[in-house]
This record gives sequence, structure tokens and C-alpha cells, in this order.
Amino acid sequence: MTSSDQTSKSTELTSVSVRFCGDSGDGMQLTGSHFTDLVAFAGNDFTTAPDFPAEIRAPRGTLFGVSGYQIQFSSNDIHTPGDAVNALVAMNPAGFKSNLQTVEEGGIIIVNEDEFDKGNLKKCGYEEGYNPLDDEVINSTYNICKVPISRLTRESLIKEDEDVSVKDVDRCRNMFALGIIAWLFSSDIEPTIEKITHYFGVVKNKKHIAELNSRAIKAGYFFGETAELFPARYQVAPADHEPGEYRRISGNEALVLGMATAVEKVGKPMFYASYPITPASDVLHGLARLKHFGIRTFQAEDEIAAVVSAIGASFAGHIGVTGTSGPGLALKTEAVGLATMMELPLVVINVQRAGPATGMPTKSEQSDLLQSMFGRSGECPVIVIAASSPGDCFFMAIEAVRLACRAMCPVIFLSEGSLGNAAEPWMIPDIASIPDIEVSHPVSDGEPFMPYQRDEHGNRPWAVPGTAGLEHRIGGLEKEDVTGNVCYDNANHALMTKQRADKIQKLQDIIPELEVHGDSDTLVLGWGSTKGSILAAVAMLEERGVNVATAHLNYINPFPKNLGDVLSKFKRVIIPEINTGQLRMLIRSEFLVDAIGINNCSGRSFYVNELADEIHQVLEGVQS
Amino acid sequence: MTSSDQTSKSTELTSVSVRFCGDSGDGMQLTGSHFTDLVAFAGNDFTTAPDFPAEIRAPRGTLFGVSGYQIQFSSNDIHTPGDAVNALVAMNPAGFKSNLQTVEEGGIIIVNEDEFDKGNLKKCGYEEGYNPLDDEVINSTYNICKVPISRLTRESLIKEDEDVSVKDVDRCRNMFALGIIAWLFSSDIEPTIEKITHYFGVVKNKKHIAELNSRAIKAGYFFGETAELFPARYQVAPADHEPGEYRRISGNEALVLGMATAVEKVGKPMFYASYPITPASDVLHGLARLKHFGIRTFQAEDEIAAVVSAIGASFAGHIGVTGTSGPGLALKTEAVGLATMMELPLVVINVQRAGPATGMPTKSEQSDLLQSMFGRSGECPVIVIAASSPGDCFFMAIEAVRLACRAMCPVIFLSEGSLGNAAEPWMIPDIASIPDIEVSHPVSDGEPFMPYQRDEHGNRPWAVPGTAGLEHRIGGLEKEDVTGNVCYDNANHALMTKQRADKIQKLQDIIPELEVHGDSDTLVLGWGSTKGSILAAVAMLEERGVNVATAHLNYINPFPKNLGDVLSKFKRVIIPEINTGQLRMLIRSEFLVDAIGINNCSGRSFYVNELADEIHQVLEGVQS
Amino acid sequence: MSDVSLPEYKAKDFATDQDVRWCPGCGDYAVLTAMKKVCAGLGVRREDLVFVSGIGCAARFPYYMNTYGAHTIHGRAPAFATGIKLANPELTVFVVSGDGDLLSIGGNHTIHALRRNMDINIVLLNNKIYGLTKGQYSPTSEVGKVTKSTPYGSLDAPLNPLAVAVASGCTYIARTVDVDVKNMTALIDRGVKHKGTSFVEVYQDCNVFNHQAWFYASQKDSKHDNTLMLEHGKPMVFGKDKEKGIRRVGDKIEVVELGGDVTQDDLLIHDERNLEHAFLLSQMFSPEFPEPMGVFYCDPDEPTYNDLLHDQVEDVIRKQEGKTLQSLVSGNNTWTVK
Amino acid sequence: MSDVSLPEYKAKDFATDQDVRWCPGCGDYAVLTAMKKVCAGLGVRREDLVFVSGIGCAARFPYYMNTYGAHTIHGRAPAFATGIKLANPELTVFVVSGDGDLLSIGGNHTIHALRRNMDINIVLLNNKIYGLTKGQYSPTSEVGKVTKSTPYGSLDAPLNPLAVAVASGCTYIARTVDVDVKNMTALIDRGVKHKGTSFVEVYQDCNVFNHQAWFYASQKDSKHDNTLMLEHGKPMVFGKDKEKGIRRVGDKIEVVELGGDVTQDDLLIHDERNLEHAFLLSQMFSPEFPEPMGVFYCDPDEPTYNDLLHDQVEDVIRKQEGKTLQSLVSGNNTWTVK
Ligand SMILES: Cc1ncc(C[n+]2csc(CCOP(=O)(O)OP(=O)(O)O)c2C)c(N)n1
Ligand SMILES: Cc1ncc(C[n+]2csc(CCOP(=O)(O)OP(=O)(O)O)c2C)c(N)n1
Ligand code: SF4
Ligand code: SF4
Ligand SMILES: [Mg+2]
Ligand SMILES: [Mg+2]
Repeated sequence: MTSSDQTSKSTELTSVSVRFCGDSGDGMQLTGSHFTDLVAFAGNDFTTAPDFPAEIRAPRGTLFGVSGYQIQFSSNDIHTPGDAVNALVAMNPAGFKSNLQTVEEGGIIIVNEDEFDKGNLKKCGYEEGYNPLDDEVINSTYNICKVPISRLTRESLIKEDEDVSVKDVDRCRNMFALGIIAWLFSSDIEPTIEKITHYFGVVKNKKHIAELNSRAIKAGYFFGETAELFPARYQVAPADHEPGEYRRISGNEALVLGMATAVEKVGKPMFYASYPITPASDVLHGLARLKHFGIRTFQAEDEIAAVVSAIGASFAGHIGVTGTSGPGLALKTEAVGLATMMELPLVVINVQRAGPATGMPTKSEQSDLLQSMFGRSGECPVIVIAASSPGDCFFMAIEAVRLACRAMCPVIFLSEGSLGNAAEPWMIPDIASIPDIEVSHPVSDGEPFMPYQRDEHGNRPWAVPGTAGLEHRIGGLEKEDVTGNVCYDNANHALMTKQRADKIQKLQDIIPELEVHGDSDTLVLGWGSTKGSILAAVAMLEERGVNVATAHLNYINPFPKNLGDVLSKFKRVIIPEINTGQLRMLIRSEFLVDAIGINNCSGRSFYVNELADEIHQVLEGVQS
Repeated sequence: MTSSDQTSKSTELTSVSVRFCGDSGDGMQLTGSHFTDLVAFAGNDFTTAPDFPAEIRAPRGTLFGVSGYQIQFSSNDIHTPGDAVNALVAMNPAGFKSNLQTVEEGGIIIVNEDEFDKGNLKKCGYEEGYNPLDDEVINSTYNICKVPISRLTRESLIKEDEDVSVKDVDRCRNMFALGIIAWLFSSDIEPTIEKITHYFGVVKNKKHIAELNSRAIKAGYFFGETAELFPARYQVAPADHEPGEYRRISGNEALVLGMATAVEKVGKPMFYASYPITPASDVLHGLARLKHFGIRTFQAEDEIAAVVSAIGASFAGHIGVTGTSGPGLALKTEAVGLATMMELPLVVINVQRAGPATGMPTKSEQSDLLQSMFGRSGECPVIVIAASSPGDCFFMAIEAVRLACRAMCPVIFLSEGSLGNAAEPWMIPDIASIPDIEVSHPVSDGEPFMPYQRDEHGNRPWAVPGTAGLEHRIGGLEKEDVTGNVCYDNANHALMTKQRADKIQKLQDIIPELEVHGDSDTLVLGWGSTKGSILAAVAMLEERGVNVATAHLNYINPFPKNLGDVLSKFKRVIIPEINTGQLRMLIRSEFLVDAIGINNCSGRSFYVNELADEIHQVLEGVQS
Repeated sequence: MSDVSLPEYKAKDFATDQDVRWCPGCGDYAVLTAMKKVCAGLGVRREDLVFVSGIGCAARFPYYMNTYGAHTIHGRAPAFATGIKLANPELTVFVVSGDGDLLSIGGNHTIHALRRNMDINIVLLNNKIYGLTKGQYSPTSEVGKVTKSTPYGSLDAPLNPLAVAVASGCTYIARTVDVDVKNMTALIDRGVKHKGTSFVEVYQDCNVFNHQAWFYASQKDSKHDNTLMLEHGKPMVFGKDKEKGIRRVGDKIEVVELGGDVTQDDLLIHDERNLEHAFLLSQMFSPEFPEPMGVFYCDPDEPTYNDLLHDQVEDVIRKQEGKTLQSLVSGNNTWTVK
Repeated sequence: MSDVSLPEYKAKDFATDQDVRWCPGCGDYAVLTAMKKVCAGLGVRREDLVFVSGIGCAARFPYYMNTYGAHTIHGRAPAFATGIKLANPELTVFVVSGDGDLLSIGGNHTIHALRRNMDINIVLLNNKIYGLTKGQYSPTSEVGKVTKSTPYGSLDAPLNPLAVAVASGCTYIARTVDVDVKNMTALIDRGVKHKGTSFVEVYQDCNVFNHQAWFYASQKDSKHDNTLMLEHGKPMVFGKDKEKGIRRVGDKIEVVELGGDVTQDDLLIHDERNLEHAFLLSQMFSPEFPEPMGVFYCDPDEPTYNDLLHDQVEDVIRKQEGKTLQSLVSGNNTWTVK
């Protein structure tokens, strides 16, 4: 917690990181989400990071059943969910045990002490007879606040004259905890109470549940006020956000909305075919609800059927889109080659997760960049773009559709698990102000139709079945220039290979140039989700009196036109990545720049101070 | 034809390129193969390149039904099937039309003029009334020898007192043509007659066919002698081959024999699972015959089942091998990731063909190198090696098995269509002199078994089902170091990622260093099939007084230990490839060397003079 | 899709300018002939027809039909066709491909297309061999088949395409022989008009790598004893002079000679609406039984996936009418920064 | 594989040191219980057992069996098991996986494993949902299923696992319900002992995403009317007091109440050697019919792929005896350079 000011009533902080954790059944995601609403309404900037248990529900109280939700909120612009946690809420010993090391020294830990019984302590592997809440080292390292949340919740909600279900009451513990935290950070609980009342009361028609939840949150809030558990109360001033209307958005939500917007802007329906896979499934779930916005979704029998049916839909004149994560992308590669050869628009979304193989499905990584660039047989270039924040997924989704249509070519759109699931405040764009995407389908002029006759951009016409006079056949065998007939001629193959690469390169004319921020002889160049960490780390370095410039790549193939120029202006280029150096490899090879990598391939984002330190070390010549 | 000497009887040449072409039904592959035997027995060096029709049989006489077979033979070491053809045999107009441009100016063209009738001329698209054999330009450019092969064959074989089938007789036209060519190049036809006699007479028990064929070849030979069609007769002296026993071998044959040898050397059975695909199917066909050499083959339902069953076999203690071509490799990538994670030996053979997508299945390319390096999700390094000549496929197959077992890791073994189908003389290795491949399987020592406990090379133990006390479970989720339990810990993932990469890097200790030949400030660095073209081009440049050094990479991941050193010694590095620059990209990125590519992505090998010219141009600073 | 009246097509109008590249004598030619006839008579505009295939000799089919066409990748034609049909249900979509393509690498897409009852038309050219890759055994090859990849004979029992179609819930299932262009035309035609997936197996001769594999069912001298032409509601008779029939005895069936005691009334009646019966037909193998030709099964009442999707989309649009994109993007949980 | 005598196993000997990570109340627990019993009683050494799975909740199975195990990739378990079995036929190989894994992405490998009659044992944990990915519909979900990926209801007709198994030529086909551990144990046990592929479908409750999907077939109050326990050679009766039965009428079957005119003699007799009968059983759906449990089909006479391969290998070795590797490498067309 960075405290900036002291007031009599509450300590003013600029930035706070709170983490809720407990059993998967404890409703931690919901609690975190509600708290995020509160800080959002209070005008703070924020970033969130849910931390799901690995793939599977687990028996209550076990370590692998722990679910967490972290939020950092601030009066400044922030970009990451925070390195160290300032306040942890642990609803059970398993949550406590597995999250303790994330808390800063001296940080507040609110525990539901009722759950620290023998059985639960054993379930998460504490030795018989040991209770960490009594551990001296722990008590001296952290500010442990033991609250009998289970008991207090029951006591507040079970009244003699009312007949309530104990199960329903126990389900409100998380709201009690939320109340405590809300009090601690001086949040107004009214918006949440309103939402709960509306959701349970009106939508679900369960007034009594609404009532219980509201009472629980109030009880927690009042408990915080009364119990004098905490030495101080804190407050985070509203951030200095650009004026406008805001909402909270996660990367997967933004992607869904971006696709819906692209449909309107391109004036054509979208066909989204997918096979469920973590962390991309939510894109399918989201789009499946948007039939009224021109989107048809298809859950295929596997990833191959998904991508192939999407190409079929593109052939039939829809925007064919498919989404997946790394292992699914591996399965789709042969078909992406087909789309490249057929020269049809196709968007392949890859919400990356930690690999290789099944890897760690719930952890995030940037390690599919080279797969996206090169993971196909033959010389098979495709467009590769990446989103750099949750909200950016919206705009890059539109870009993906624009570029696919413009170049009649597959686009691989890289998101990351950490973007897909994380949320941030997002200034709601004015849809009307987003430019249209131009697409045209030829009609017959009576002449024989030449399906591989290229226009000034090097693109072939997108003739759609149902159009009289343009009947033609395409396929995965090499095509003859202009006619599109099957052709095994050597010179023709060389020409077509070049044309397929060139039309992508030509997109440099219609993508934004790379912007550089800051003045230094060192450039920190990033791509994808690292944007937030890099900005925060650079700001931290600035505080230390160290200046570096930054630039962030959203377009990987083609690179922005000015990338070479930009790189040539710096003495030193540092590339931080959540992999072992994939962008670095591309940059080194293309520009022969001795780029230095800062790499973290551990399935999590950079910690800001870790990244700042590593950049600092590079600058001091102490390469780590 | 490079003539080196004149004798009264026949002109002595150092090198000749002959091409047989005709309809798929004309037996051109067989004719070429027989002729190859003749030059082999005569002690010439040679290289061959069959040129199959594109994928499919076609109606007789059409252009796309043309089948060709080219052979270059020489008294020197040669490495390519020859750029321009010195003598062409065209059995029909379609063959003539589609192969004319391959013939050198002034070259000999023997045509079966009987087939140049209206119908056949029309079938291959000549204008009505036009016969290329009467074309003045053609006649002045080439040395056209019109021979009524069809008629002469019948006349020589149909005797009044014998009852032969006309069909059988007509099938001997190719032998008649072979006889002519044999006479022209002073070849002894006896070995072929013997072989034919044995094959048809003994093996097939069709003495009359043997008789017809022998008579046809003799008739052709005598016709050459009598008809005075040719201004001169030629002779190619035996090459100065190292003494020893030789055979002819193609890359796919060598690969099969290499695998059989690996089985003996490793002392374990091999399980080869594959799904047919051009040009890799012959590996399946060849291995399927070797059940008595410890090899079981399995034709799976698709490429995925093939690779996965091979991994299953490796788990069970066999050497799991799968083979395919580019599109099939694309399908196997997810499973290769699994083998990487399970840390089991696996060999994946990729006989590359021209891509992307279905591409040009019968044409060759080197364009799957980057797919092999990076075409998997996550950080998923594998061993990548490549064969550089048909015969080298034998040795690299053994290497593939050795490295896979040594590092408990998948090996992608890159061959090429042009290697797989081409043949060259090969000094038969003494199997006994090939070192054994060491593999050990642990047995229980009573302690709990740790499946991911690494040895000094960084490899985990290969414990095989059926071994008491070593029961364990492995899978595609990230494993905990040592125990192999499923593990989502961040630091562990980073560690395992590093260990998987490191053990491959460590193989540098047991693979040969890169050898450099020649003394120059320019290095021509190749990999795969370009070896032959590079050597020939460099020799040609030497004749022009230009010296360059050469080195050839058989190991791509890891690179030979001394590669960086080698590169640093040269002012200029040129990398010729049959793709758009895939090895170049790896070299540039890893060593920051401004390597210059000479690239031909047209589905055929380099022509030697083309490559020599391009290297020359680079040296003169005129980069093409 | 356009409003001027339909042109009168002849079969030859569907020929393309591409030379047909199958081997002389290949059974695929007959299918091409039949298909052109079907297309000429469908009452559908040329531009509304789409042919989709995978990879193989058979899969060259689209190149020879002057309609829209896609020659995709090995095994994936049903998925490609699904995308087309769901994007534009007005199109008449065909899948024509081989036994390796549709049953080996593509087996899964085939059964899933069938279960969805997408209104597409699948024609399986079954030559019991991999033609294009020059003669390996296929999933329909008989046990013991000696091929390049099985020099000592294949070991795996063949997959039964029509049994699998029955089990997968296909709503129109038929079989024909390549040489019988007339019946083939009629069966495909009816399949196209059928609402739902149609699946037609064609016994196709590969003249080069598996010649005569089907001669028992296609040649004059043998076909009468080895095949049986199905007619809905009619007794199952066969033989040159319809002198033989199929009779049920308990849980089994048997071949009987007609005449004497045995009359047509004793015979099994073909009922194309009965799924168990269709399964039974799929288990009749020569020489023990004649192999049925014609329509095994037809259920015109099952809704198609594309219709259901269409209805669902319409329904959602109706219910959500008036929702704007801007309101969707804004969501209902916003705050304002001033 | 070793010569000392077989240890006496108890079910609990097959537990591993790994915590079982399924949700409380998940039907997978019962299968684990049954499987440990099966393994304890098989007479096979622990080290000769291998469990293979794909990806999914069900696919976690191998981690909980103290034998050799492989948790592979989504859909590919049958192929992995095939490789193991062909490499070492002495091993007893199991595939345990979910409906998404074995029938959606892995459908093709499943049917090809079945047709090959590889001697492996497949247990399908069918919960009619994708559990691990948190609740999308699966290929066995009923039409109209509202899930995360089908908020307006699914459109595709489900795949019928046992019908597909029948059509694919599987030689041992059975079904059971998760709660019926006793029968499940017996059915899996018999399947393992069966020479050839055994395929056992388990109606498995996903307590979290598809709770109660099978309650009609598993709960005391409903199971008697909704299921029928098959017994070879016995009439097909069901109901709490076996008061109902299945009777054939012409080409169809019907449910009848026993008593009055109707006796057990009128009922259909279950014959597990009859494939058409097995297909019929696969088409019995509640509530119209009780859903059969037990052994649908068993053909112990079909040779297994692994045995055929073994024989072929032996045969080739015998015939080629004495051939040396050096002679193979040298070939028979050599020349000598001096
Ligand atoms: C991914 C992939 N694997 C393999 C192949 C090679 N291949 C092409 S066609 C074919 C099988 C053809 O058999 P079938 O479908 O029966 O068609 P047919 O040629 O017999 O008509 C194979 C294996 C390929 N093109 N792509
Ligand atoms: C290639 C690939 N695609 C998708 C996934 C995501 N995935 C994991 S399990 C699963 C389905 C699980 O359903 P089922 O097989 O029925 O098992 P259950 O969890 O219901 O037991 C999916 C789609 C994956 N791991 N790999
Ligand atoms: S190989 Fe067989 S299937 Fe292919 S075109 Fe020739 S005859 Fe037809
Ligand atoms: S999600 Fe369903 S299937 Fe998976 S473990 Fe939980 S209850 Fe079982
Ligand atoms: Mg076929
Ligand atoms: Mg399931």
C-alpha cells in the first residue's frame, strides 16, 4: 500500500492490492467482482486477476480447490493486478496457506477463524496440532485479523422469528467478508446492495436470498466499524481518468463485443466455430448469446472441424472465425494452410495458456507466438496481431476482421489467459465513430471469371456461391496465377509464394506506425499482455531516476513499417516476454539487433518490481 | 555433355544427363532404373531424379500423364541429376512437349515418331496441323532423331512362326529405346538382359516376356549401331570411386535400412505407425516388409493416431517412430508436444514436399524447417536433424534413434521428396562397424520411483510397463520436478521449461562438429538436399577461379557446438535454401550474422549453374 | 437466389473446361455422369450448387462440375460443407469423396455431420483402396488385403459405412454400384431432395489399384445373385428372374428360393422407415446374402440442423428486437467520470 | 511377466498417493471403486496393468490407479492404447475417458479401435456434458440442452455410443449405471477377460454441471421402470417386481405387462451373440422403453488385431529365417569398385 496522506478519519492511499481467497465453493470470484464494482463506482483505476483452481472442482478445503481473485485499485493509472497483496481475505486454511506468500510484509490478513479447525487444517497438509494462526513468525510478519466469519454470519442472519435455511445463510459468508473489506477501504456498499437486490430479487425472483445477502454485507461493514480490528481505515482517491462513461471489461468480454462491432462495421454475418478449451471457452459462450447481432456460433466436434467449417463459411461469404488456445491452434494448423492457399478471410483467435502440450491450462503465457508465425507446413505466412490489454481486445478484434478481409488471408489474433480473464475499467467507445470495414464481392461482367486475378493490393476477388457467372473451384493444391487452376509449374509456384507473402507485407500501409514513448538510449519493446507490467515498471524506474523509452507491438506480421527505423535509434533494446524469447528471436533475425530478453516462463505475469529490477540490471550491464 | 577427350570409336565425356519421358503407362521409371543399373555397373557416379505425374494417373497421351526419369552419370563425383539434359528420350508428344525446355541447346532428342499422330498431338494441345517434329526452330535448336520405335519394336518382336500378344510386344517399346540409349553411351546391355531374364523368367515365371524384353533391348542396341542416326557415340569413363562394394540407393530406401540397422544397434523393437502420404509412403511400404528385423508397422486411421500410437509404443518400451510429409506433420504437432512433456523417445520423419496446404505433393521443398522448430504450442523444443543425400538418410536415421533415446525427446528427422526418390551409388556400410546405441531401462531398487529424476545428461529414466515397482503415471500436464506429479507451481514450470531445453542443448557434446571445406572469406552454408547442388556449384566456381568455403548442417537443433565459431571466421555467409530463408532466419537470430540467402521456392532443386551464378553475384556485391 | 426464371440445363452444361484426370476405366467417371444428370434435373441454379471434397482421386470431383466447388484437405469435407450450409442454407451442398477420406481420417466428421442431420448430400465413392496415394488398403478393404503397406495382408476388419450411417442417425441412406448410372442418378436425386443429410455409398471400381473388387456386384453374370434391389413396401426378392428372396426366421434372416411352398408372402418386406431393418440390411454380405442396393432408410420427418438454427436465430432476433449494439457494448453496469 | 507367484491384491492396494480431485458427489468415484475391485481380482500383476485416458474430468482416472498410466491428449487415448498393446500384448490395457473425449474429438479413434478388435478395454464415462471445461453440451447431450455454449438450447441429435459400437464391430458391448458398483465391477471384469475390444458405457452423474441427468436410471424410485437388466438367454423382463417385459410385434418391439394372457414365453429372449438384437437394444430409450443394462453383445470368436499381428510376425520370421541385416542393407544388386 502506498500511502500518500494522513487524515484523521482514514489514511489516504494511492494504490491497494486486495486478494480474496477460499474454497471454490466460497464464491470468491463473485466477491471479488462485487468489490471491483465498488472501487469502479468510486472512480478508481483497477486491474483484476482471477486465479482459478487448476481445471477441476475439488473436495472442499483442499489446497487444489482454492479459488482466488486479486484486484489492484488506485488513484493513478495502473496496469497490473499488483505484485504483493496489501490485504488478503482468506476464507479457509487452504486459501490462507496457498496465498500467504503473496502478501506484503506487514500486510493485513483477514481470516475466517471458524474454518481453522482440525479437519480443515489437516486437509491442507498442516501438521497435527499446528495452527498457523497461532504461529509467532506469521503473527509478527503479518497483521493477522481473526474474525469468526462463519459464526458471525449465522448470528447476524438467523433470527428466531424467521425460517431461513442454514445453507442459504452460510452461503452469505463471502458477503460478510466483503462488508469488512468495504469498510476497511471506505467503500460505499450501496451499489452492491442494489445490484444484489435486483439480481436475486427481480431477475431470479428470490427475494429472501437478496435480503440475506444484503444483510450479510451490511453486517460485515458494521462489524468492521464496531470491532476496532484495524488500526486504521484507508481510502483511495478517485483516479484521474479521462472524462466519459466507463464499464468494467475483461479481455474475453471485449473480444466478444469487438466481434459484434466488426459484424456491424463490415455489414456481413459472422460464423464462429469453436471447440471448448480453457481459457478461450468464454468467447464461445459470449458470442453464442449474440445471434441477434448477426453471429452464428457452432460448437464443432473438434478444433479441426471448427476451423474448417469457419473456412467453409468464409467461402460462402460470412466472416469465418474460430477461437481456441495453444493445443487447439496446433490442431488447426493444417487448415490454416488451406485458408492461406484458398485466400479466404479467416480469423483464428488464440487465447494463449501455458504449454507445452496440455501444460497448465489455467495459467497464462505468451509462448504461442512462433507457433502462430511458423506452425504450418510449407511457406505459409499469415497475419499475426496481438492485444495488449483487456480493453484492447475489443479494438484488435475489429482489426482482425478488417485485415482478414482486406488481405483475403487468415489472421491469428493472439490474446492471453491473463488478458482474457482480467478486468479493467474501460471507457465505452462510441460505436458510431468506429469506421466501417470495406468489403466487396464481385458480380459477373460476362467475362470468364478469374478467381486468382489480383487487385492493386495483391488480393484476389471474394466471389461468393450464389453469384451467377462466377462459379469457380478452389482448393489446397497450388493454383495457377490469375486462373486459379491447379498448377505444378515451378515458376508459378515461386510467384504465388511471393504473392502470398507480399500482400501481407503490403498491410504495413494500413496499420498504425509504432509509437515510442519516452526519451532514452534504451528501448523496452513489448507485445501482448506485458504492456501493463512494462508501463508500471518503467514508471517505477522513473521514480528511481532511471529513464527508458517504451514501445509496444500490436502487429507482429507484418511489423509496423517504421519498426526498423525505431530500433536503429536505440543503443539498447530490451524485450520482456512471458516466454523464453520468441519476439526477441524475430526481431534479432529481421533487424540484426542484439536485443536483450527479459523472460519469465513460469505461467504468470511479471511482477512490476521484478521487471523494473531486471531492466535496471540490464542498464547497469549486469545482465541477469 | 562435357567432352574431355576424343577417341576414334567414341567420344569420351565426363558427365552426361539423360532423361526418359513418356506416358505413365510407358514404363519410364523402369527404363530409367535399368539404365541406371548399366551406368552403375560401368562404375560411373550418378544421381537420379524421377519426376512423377502429379498425384494421379491420367488418360494416355495427356500432358499431366507424363512420367519422367532423369539420370546424370559421370566419371567425377556428381551430386545432382544435372541441370540441362544432354539426351532426351520422348516416347510420345506429351513427353516431348513438357520436357523440351529441359534439354540443352544442341542436345540429342530421340522421339518415337510413330506416336506423333493427329490424336496424340491434339491431346497435348498442339494446334491442328502442327507437328513439332517438323518445326524448323526446334530442328535447328536440337538434334532431333526420329525413330519409329513402335513400328520397329513390333517388327523386331513379331515373327511369323510365333504367337505373341501385340499388347506384350508394345509394352517392350521402352526396352527398345533403352537399347538405343545404351548403344549411344557405349553401355554394356548384358547386365540388364540378365536381370530381365531372371525377373520375368524366374521370379514371375513368364519366360516369354523375358524373351521379348531381351530381344527388344538388343534390337534397339543393334538399331543404334546400324542406323547411323547419331554423328558420334559417347563414353563416360568409370568414376574414381573409393574401392568397395556399392549399391544404388534412394533416400527412402536408405531411411528404411537405417531404421532396421538402428533396431539392431539399439537392441529394441521398433513400432512404425504412419498414414500414407506422398512422398513418405515408401518408408511405410519398405518397413512393412521388415517384420523379421524387429519392426512392426501400423497403418493408422490418420496422422494423429499414427504419432500417438507411436508414443504409446515408446511408453511401452519400443522405439516409436512415425513418418509423414508436411501436412501430416502439421496434424502431429499437438502430440509431439505430448511426447516432449512425457519425455519419451519418438522419431518423426518428415519427407518434405512443396507447400503450403496440399501444395504440390510430387514436388520437393525445404520449407518445413521452421514448422519443425516451432510448430507446437508453448515452449516446446525438440531435436531437429536433416539428411543431406539419399545415402545419408541411412546414417541420419540411426542418429535420429540414437538422439531420441539419449535425450528422451522427440526428434524431427527432415528428409525431402528430392532425396527420398532420388538414387545415387552408395558404398555399402559394414553393419558390424556401426556402434551400438545405448539404452537402459531402470528396475526397482525398492525406493519409491521418481519418474522425473534426471541423470547427468538431464534425462529422466525410461521405466517400462511390466517392470514391478516402477508403476507411475505421466501425462501432458506440467510435471513436478523429480516426482513427475501434476504441478501448477510457477517456479517449477520455469525450471521444467529450462530442463527440457537444456537436455537438447547438451547433445552438442555427442554430435559431430561442423566441418568446413575450402579456404575463403565466404562461407556457403547449407542443410539438407542442397549439399549436392552446393558442392557442384562450388566446384563450378572453382573452375571459374572463384573460391568459397562450404559447410553443411545435419543438425539444426541443437546446432553443432562450433557453429558460432565457424561463422565468426567468415566475412560473408551465404545460405542457399529451397524455401524463402528458413535456416537463414535461425542463423541470423542466433548469431546476429548478416547471412545472405539464395532462395528458390519453386518446388525443384537448384540448377548448379544457377546456384553458381547467384553465389558469384553475391560475391561481386550484385545481390540478386 | 435470383428472380429470373431457371435456365434449362443439360447434363453437359455442368462440364468444366478442366480435363478429367482419372485413369481410363475408373468408376468415378460414371458418378460424374450421374451427378451431371442430377444437377441438370434438380431445378436449382448452377450458382446455388456447391461441391466439396477432401483429398483423393474421388476428391477431384469438384474440379469437373461447373458449379462452385472446394477441394479442401484430407478428411475435412463434411466440416467444410457444414460451414457453407450454416452460413447460407439456400445453397445445395454436396460432399463427394473417397473411403479413405470420409471413413479413415475423416470418419469423425462424417458421423458428426450425419448425427446433426445437416441438409447436405454426401456421396461416398468406395473403392476399398487408397487410389491417389497409389494403393494402400483402406478402412473398407477386406481382411487379408495385400497392398503396398500390407505386404503380408491387412489385419483389421473393415468398417461398414452404412452400418455406421445407420448408427449415427443419418436420415437418408442408400447404396448403388458405379456402373448402374440410372439408379445412381435416381438415388442421389432423391437424396438431394430429401430434407436432412443424405448418404449414398457407391461401389466404385478403382481400375488400377483394386480392379474388379466389386465385379461380383456390378457385372452382368454375377450381379443378380449378389445384389438385391430394395423397394419400399415390397418383398425382398432378387436373382436374375427374381427367383430368390429373403425370409426372416426368428432373430435371423435366410435366403430362400421362391416356388413350391415359398411365396412372396413369406418374404421380408422392405420398410425404409424402420431403422432396425436398415441395420439388418447393412449386415447382409455376399456370398451369404445378396447385398442390398437402393434406399436403406429414409426419415423425412427429422428436423435439420440448419432449419433448427434458422428458427433459433429468428426467435432470438424477435425476442431481442430493438437491442442496439451500443447498448450491448456499454453493458448495464457503467459509471461516469467527469 | 515375472515368475514369482502373484501377490494377493486388495482393492485399496490400487490407490495412489495422489488426492482424488473430482468434485464431491461425482459419479467418477464409483467407477474408481469398481475398477480397483476389478484389478484386485483379475489375476494380473499390478505392473502389467496400464490405464490410458485423454483429457477431461473422467480422464484423470489413471492418476488414481496405482498401476502404469498415461494421461494423454484430448481424444487420443484409444490410439495411445493401441500403440501400447501392439508393442507389448502382454499388458492389460484400459482406456477410461469421457463422452467428449471418446465421442467428440476422439470419435474416430474410438470407432477404429473398435473395428480392429484390439484387445483393449474401453470404459466410457458418459455424463452427457463437458465437465472439465465447466459445462458445455457434449455429443451425448439431449437436443435442446441449455448450456454455456448453447444458451438457447443445443440443436444436434445426440450420438448413440452403443449403436456406434455395434456398427463398428465391437465384440464386447455393455452398459451400466455409476451407482451400481456391483454390476459395473462384473461387467468390466468380464470385458477385461474377453479377448477383443470391450466397450462399457457408464451412465455417470456430473454432480456439478449435469446433475441428475441419469437419475431416472439410477435412483431407487425410478430405475426399475426405466432400466432393464439383460441376461443372456433369458426373457427381457423389468420393473420392480419384474412385472413387465419386452415383446416383439412384427418389425417392432413393445412393452407389455406380464400376467393375464401375457407370460414370459411371449417375451423377447436376450441373445448376446446376435448383432441385430444388440442394435435393437441400443435403440431402446426411456420413457418409451426401459434402457438395457448389462451385456448387449459378446462375440468371443473374432480374432484380435494383436493376435493376428503376433501370428503374422511369427510367420514372417519363420519364413525369412537366416536373413541377415547386412544382406538386407547390401541388397542384391551391387557392384564392386576396385
Ligand atoms: C493430411 C493428409 N494426409 C495424407 C494425405 C495423402 N492422401 C491423399 S488422398 C489419400 C487417401 C485417398 O483414398 P480415398 O479417400 O479412398 O480416395 P481415392 O483416391 O481412393 O478415391 C491420402 C492418404 C494427404 N493429402 N493429407
Ligand atoms: C485439443 C484440446 N481441445 C480442447 C481441450 C479442452 N477440453 C478438455 S476436457 C474437454 C471435454 C471434457 O469432456 P468429457 O470428455 O465428457 O469429460 P468430463 O470432463 O465430462 O469427464 C475439453 C473440451 C483440450 N484439453 N485439448
Ligand atoms: S487410381 Fe483408381 S480411383 Fe484413382 S483415378 Fe485411377 S482408377 Fe480411379
Ligand atoms: S465437474 Fe462433474 S464430472 Fe467433473 S469432477 Fe465435477 S462432478 Fe465430476
Ligand atoms: Mg478409395
Ligand atoms: Mg463428459
